[in-house]
Amino acid sequence: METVIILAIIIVAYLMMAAKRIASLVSAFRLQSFLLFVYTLIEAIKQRNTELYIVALLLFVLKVVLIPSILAKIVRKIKVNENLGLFVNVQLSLIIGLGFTYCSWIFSRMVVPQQEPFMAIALTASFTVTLAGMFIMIFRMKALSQTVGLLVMENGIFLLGASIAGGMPFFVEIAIFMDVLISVIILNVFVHRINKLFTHIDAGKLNQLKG
Amino acid sequence: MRFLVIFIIPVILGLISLCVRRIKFLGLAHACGYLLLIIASAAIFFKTVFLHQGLGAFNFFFLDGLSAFFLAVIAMVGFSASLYSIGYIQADIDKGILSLRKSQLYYLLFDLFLLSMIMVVSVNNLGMLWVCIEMTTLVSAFLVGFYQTKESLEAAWKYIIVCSVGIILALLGTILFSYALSLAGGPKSLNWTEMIAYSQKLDKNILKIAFIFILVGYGTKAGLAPMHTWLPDAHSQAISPISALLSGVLLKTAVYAIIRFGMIVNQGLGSTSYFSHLLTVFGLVCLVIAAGFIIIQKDLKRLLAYSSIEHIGIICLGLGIGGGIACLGVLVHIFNHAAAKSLMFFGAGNIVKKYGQHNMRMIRGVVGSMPFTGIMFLLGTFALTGFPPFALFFSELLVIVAGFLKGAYIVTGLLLFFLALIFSAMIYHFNRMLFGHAPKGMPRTKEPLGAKAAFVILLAVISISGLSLAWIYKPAVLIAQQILKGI
Amino acid sequence: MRIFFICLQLVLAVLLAPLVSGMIARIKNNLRMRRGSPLLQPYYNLAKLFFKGEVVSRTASWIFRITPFILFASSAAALVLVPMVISASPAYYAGDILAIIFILALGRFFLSLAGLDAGSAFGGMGSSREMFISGIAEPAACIAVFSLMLNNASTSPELLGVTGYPHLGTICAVLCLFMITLAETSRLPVDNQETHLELTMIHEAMVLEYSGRSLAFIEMSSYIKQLFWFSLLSYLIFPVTVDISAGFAHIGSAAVLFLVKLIIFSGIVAIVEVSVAKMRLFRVVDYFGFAIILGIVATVANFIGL
Amino acid sequence: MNKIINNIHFLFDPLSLFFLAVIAVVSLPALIYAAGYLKNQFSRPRARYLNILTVLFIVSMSGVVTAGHLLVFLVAWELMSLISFFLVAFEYEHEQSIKASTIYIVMTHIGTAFIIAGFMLLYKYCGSFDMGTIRASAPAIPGNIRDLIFLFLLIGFGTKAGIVPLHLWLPYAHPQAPSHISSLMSGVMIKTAVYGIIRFVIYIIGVDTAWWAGIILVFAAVSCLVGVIYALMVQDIKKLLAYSSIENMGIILLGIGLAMLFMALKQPYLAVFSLVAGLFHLINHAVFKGLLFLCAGSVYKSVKTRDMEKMGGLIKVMPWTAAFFLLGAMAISGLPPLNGFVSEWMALQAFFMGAIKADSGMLKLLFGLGAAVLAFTGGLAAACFVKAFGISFLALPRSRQAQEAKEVCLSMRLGMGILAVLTVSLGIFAAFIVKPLAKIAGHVCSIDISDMSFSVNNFILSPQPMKGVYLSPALLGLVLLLFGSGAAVSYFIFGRSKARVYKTWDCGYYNMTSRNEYSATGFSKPFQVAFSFFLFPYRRTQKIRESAYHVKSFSYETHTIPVFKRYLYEPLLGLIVKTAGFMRRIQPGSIHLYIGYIMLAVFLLIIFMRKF
Repeated sequence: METVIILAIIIVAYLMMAAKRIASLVSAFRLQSFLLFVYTLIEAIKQRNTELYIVALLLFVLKVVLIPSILAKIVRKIKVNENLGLFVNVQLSLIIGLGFTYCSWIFSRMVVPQQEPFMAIALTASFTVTLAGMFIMIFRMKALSQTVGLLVMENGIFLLGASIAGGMPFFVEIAIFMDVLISVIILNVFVHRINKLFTHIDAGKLNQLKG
Repeated sequence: MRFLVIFIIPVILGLISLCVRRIKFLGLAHACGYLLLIIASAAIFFKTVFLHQGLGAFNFFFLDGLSAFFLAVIAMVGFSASLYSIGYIQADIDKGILSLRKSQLYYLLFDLFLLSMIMVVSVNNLGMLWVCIEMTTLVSAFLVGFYQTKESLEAAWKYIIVCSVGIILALLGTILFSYALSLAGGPKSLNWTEMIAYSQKLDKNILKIAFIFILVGYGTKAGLAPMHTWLPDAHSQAISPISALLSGVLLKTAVYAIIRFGMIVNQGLGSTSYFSHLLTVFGLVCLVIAAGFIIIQKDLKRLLAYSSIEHIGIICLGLGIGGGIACLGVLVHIFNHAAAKSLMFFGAGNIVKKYGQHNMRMIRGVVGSMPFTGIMFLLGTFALTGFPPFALFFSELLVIVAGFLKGAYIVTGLLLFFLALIFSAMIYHFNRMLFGHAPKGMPRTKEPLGAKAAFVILLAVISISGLSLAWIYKPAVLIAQQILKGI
Repeated sequence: MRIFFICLQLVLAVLLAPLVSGMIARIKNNLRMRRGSPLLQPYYNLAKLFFKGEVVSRTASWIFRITPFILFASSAAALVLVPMVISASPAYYAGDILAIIFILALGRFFLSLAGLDAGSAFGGMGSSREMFISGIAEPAACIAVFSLMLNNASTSPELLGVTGYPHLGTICAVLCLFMITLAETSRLPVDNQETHLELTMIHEAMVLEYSGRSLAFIEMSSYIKQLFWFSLLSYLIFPVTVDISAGFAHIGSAAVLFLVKLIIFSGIVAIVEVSVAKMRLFRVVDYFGFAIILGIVATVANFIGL
Repeated sequence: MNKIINNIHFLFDPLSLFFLAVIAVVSLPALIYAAGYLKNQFSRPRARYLNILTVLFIVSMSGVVTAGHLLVFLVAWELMSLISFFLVAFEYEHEQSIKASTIYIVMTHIGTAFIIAGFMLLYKYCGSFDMGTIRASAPAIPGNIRDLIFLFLLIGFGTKAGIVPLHLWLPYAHPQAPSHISSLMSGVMIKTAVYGIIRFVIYIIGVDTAWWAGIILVFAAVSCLVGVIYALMVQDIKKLLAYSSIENMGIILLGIGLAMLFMALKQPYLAVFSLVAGLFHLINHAVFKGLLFLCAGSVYKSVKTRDMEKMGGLIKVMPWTAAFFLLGAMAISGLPPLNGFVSEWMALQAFFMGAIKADSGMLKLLFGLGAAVLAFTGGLAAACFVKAFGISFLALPRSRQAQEAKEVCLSMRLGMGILAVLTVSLGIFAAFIVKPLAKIAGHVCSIDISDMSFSVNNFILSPQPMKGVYLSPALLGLVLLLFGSGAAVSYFIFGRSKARVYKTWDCGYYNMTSRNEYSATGFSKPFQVAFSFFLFPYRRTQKIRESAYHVKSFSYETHTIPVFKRYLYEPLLGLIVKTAGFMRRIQPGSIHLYIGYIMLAVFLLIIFMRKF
């Protein structure tokens, strides 16, 4: 059952790499967070420890409801044109996505000892999502895409954390969630300032500081 | 339990800066507060190193020799930055650049920044270590982007994005470490003390890969070479006391994290070769890039930022070479580089404020127009590039001695070459800037008392610790070995 | 007793010096089929100059005044150290052949300063060229002395010459020294004594400002220097010196032999002067280059044992 | 490992005492001189600051020569460079002093990097930083490491000594410092480099390979020639003295190179004799170069310029300074009664004796050529100092300042006087001074000198292997004095007719002005043409015409190309700056590239993980 959800997460990651508009990017992120919530819920049921329930709930509140709404509010407020400004067109991005998955698969074979097949799949999925997040940050023009890229990388790592048998200590999870929330808020503050000062949020044009 | 005072001081100062309106009083309060912090950190250092007691509380905080040392560094630079910012902020307010409310925000962020750094060095749980470092990035982002200019905003944006990407990779490494711990059947918690206890039983392969992620992640925060790109932008655009804190201390806290994980890896793999090769490579790449950029640099603060990268490179080389002497060299280098670099940034702050621009080609005759800052800046340059009366010469010498003893001739030869190259580039730039005729009609300025005190204290610190090294050398090597156990 | 004979020999040599250059002038005029001035003309010049009034330039300083005496002193000191007739004079404790080279340099140093002192273009040009030529002559002299020194491992003037069959080493060395002598005594290929044409005169240009009694002393010292060089060369070719105790007959014959040697040398110099035209100043570098090569040949020949 | 700093001590063996004496001999007059020199040259606080720096400079130099421990030596060495940097950059308003101080501190720092490398190798193979233990365990160092250490130390100390390829800073740094400081730097500081070579190469490591000495001799000979040729070409009086310091350092190193050669060839007497020649020339040069720089300082103080083309006729307005400069010039060109002559004579004798004792013919010829080079530099030095003294002191003043120049105050003259007396007495009592120098040389080369004799009595020097060779500067001085006074007496007693004072001969029709005099460039023109293969002289003449027929004025411009600067240092610098410029593209400002770097770093590390 978990492997199906993990595959779904990987597919949503490809979806994000293929997104041309900010709105579709945010909604794909919301979907991926929801799948992650389901995955943690299953994990919590299997291990029956109350902490994971709270973590799943927090994940749902934060990543499925709160953060995407903040992002959507920003997109509406900035009224910037929709498209993301791709450096790399969609087809090539998808091919690169496949490449990422293949590399992650080799990498996780290197890392995980033989006797843990499920762990290898979980590791591959989390690396793929992390690399996808990085890809979005590198090859998309808009500053907002960089924020979302960060959050996607965060999702990938959270998937890895959840799939480890014990998971991470409870209050560390809470601290990381609080941290993600604060960073999203601060990033939005800065996106607002960039929009106010530069009248565009095109990260590519922010290159005055050279040498 | 008494060591919790190191957290209470910044918190109280933060609260004061929220409600008190008079800036003069606020500045003085901060100065006294951080003086207390210095005393506290000295007491803690004495207790942990000489009485060999690891301080711990609620299984959350853990202070051993290493963290006490870094705490002392944070306290020293924090104190001098607060001394310097009294005059600096006052001048900005008089000139109307900063409103009263903005300067209150400045002091609040200043305290939050120091609090997060103190947390980094004293927290036991590796996950919490990650969170605290992420907090330092977020808080200092506002300080970098404090003046609402285009460049500082761009610098702040790059600072957040690049560091966050790096930090997330570090989180990935931390999780891999905890995965290795769970494979070895250890307790669920990410505490460093348990991790060290179980280090022999951890899976070698996972350790190696996890350490790569840690090194790249925290290396971005430490400004190691390929990931250093945010550093020149952030340091040159931030306010001077903050850029002193950034390059004096923030980079060191990231190095602290790397050392923490390095200890686990060294004990886990049984040999230090993996850790030392990685760090030597990064150290050399740092030196190459720093040398390249310093030679053709036009901007004063960016040059100081690249010199921070160079010194981080030297620290990594020292860690890479390893052994008792190199450890002492690294620790002395960390302490004195923090002092020397903040001295230089304070000087640069005064110069940039007086001449109104960063471009070194246009600044002339600083010794003529600002005699005190000029001479202090020149002495700082000699301190930074390693000249005898100052401690950096002795620390670099210790690293070189260790390098030769270990037989790493090529590495030490390259280190000597780059040190000389960077020295010549810096002297070339600063000589043209400091000497010569001051521009006409520029009155001689008198620096505020706080700034002068900061300069004198820092210079005293560098020279005393340098000269005293000759006498306390033998016990110092034993202490250094005890502090950096694993390396 | 020995001191008395040494002083006598010195006084006689000083008196003899002008005669040598008179002889050279005489032989040159005969070769050129001219009547020329009488043999004792140099003495007449000296006497005339000695009692003539002296004109000193306003711009000149005390250096201009003391240079004649220093020049005379250095030439005389050089003469004392060279073996002429009587051997083993106590003056040899003062210095050896190297010291002589430096003593001559002292005289030349002050003469150049005096040339510059008067402030006229001629003097400056003369001293610049003089220092140029002597600067380049130094290594040649050093190599020649080096090769001679190898014979019996000593640079004392008396032990330089090798008695018996003069082998190739010594001949080359003497040839090299002969070339230097021509330059030092301002003889034709390098410098022209008789003319006052700015382009060609070197020694004369420095002395242009002098008149009266100072000029007499300067002329006298150049004659002494010339005698020094001739006696040095003649000693190297045919080293014969007599000890005091050998009695008057031997001393007389040695003195006569010395005079004959001087006459031969004056003849050689006169022939060279007549048959050679003055070289351009910068050819002097090649001139002394050749002298150095001669010196090197002498050194190699010496330790091969030719 | 923990023996690093346990016995920091200072050693006072004969070598260190000798160098302390040299420091004292030059710095005492310099300090006396400074009292007058700074009177109205700088403001009160700056003069006090300069005095403090001078005292610190002297203390650091004496620290260098008495350090018994490698690290203490290194600290004192770097302190010396640091303080002399501040002294060179003292008049920081002028543009050249910025350039000079930058070049100076950069080159000395690079030199120190080499010294550090050499010391570290010594420490690795001898286990301790203390010179005594290192000397004891020096033979154990393997052959190729010994050569490496020698090369590092040679480059390190060579940069400070000003040996030719590394001499670039010397003509820039010395003229910029205040005159009594440049006399200290030229007189003593570059000697500390010679101390370094003697102490570490001869005393501690010990010399047993001949090619070491070969390298030093070649470099020394080249330094001699290049130093004196450039000294001839230069118009700035202090730059001229700086270049002549390079030449004299060459002579000193010739002596020391010969000593090393004879130690390798197992000739104890010759080794001691040539080391004595080197050390004697060292103290002589310290004294007369100090004197010359002080005189140049007084000229600079009263004429406010260092360019010889603007001086002239100073002997009439500054008689004392002129007399002292003349004495210094005579000493440095090696004229008989003075000390320069004795040390050059001893160096030449060292070459000659080497040739006698040498077995292979080729070696004899090399000794001969060495002697020829030494004589050649002696001749050219004489020409250079005739120019220096003649152009700046004699004939008519060429500028208004030169006309209005006044003699300097008493304390400056006292400083110069002390050095002048020393110059003369060092010359006269040479044999007396050679005895202690022989003891020092014996101690350094660890050769027993009890059976060696260097002088017959206190006044006559006579090297043993040379039969019948004696030199007594005192006797020579006496003979010269005798003949000179004889001539003077005969000049005056014969009815002295008063010499009429009239203007210089001017071909009868126009009166002479200072423009007719020979200029410094004119004086060195023959040398410029003779050495054009090395100097590449550049010359441009231009007729400025009012109309097709009338030439209003004629402009003539000439300069020589600084070979080492143009063809060695500038290409090197250009290469470094170009590569640095190339690296500039790493930081183009695009944030996407920066994140790409992080990703790249991760990938590369994972791929090459096996290697670490």
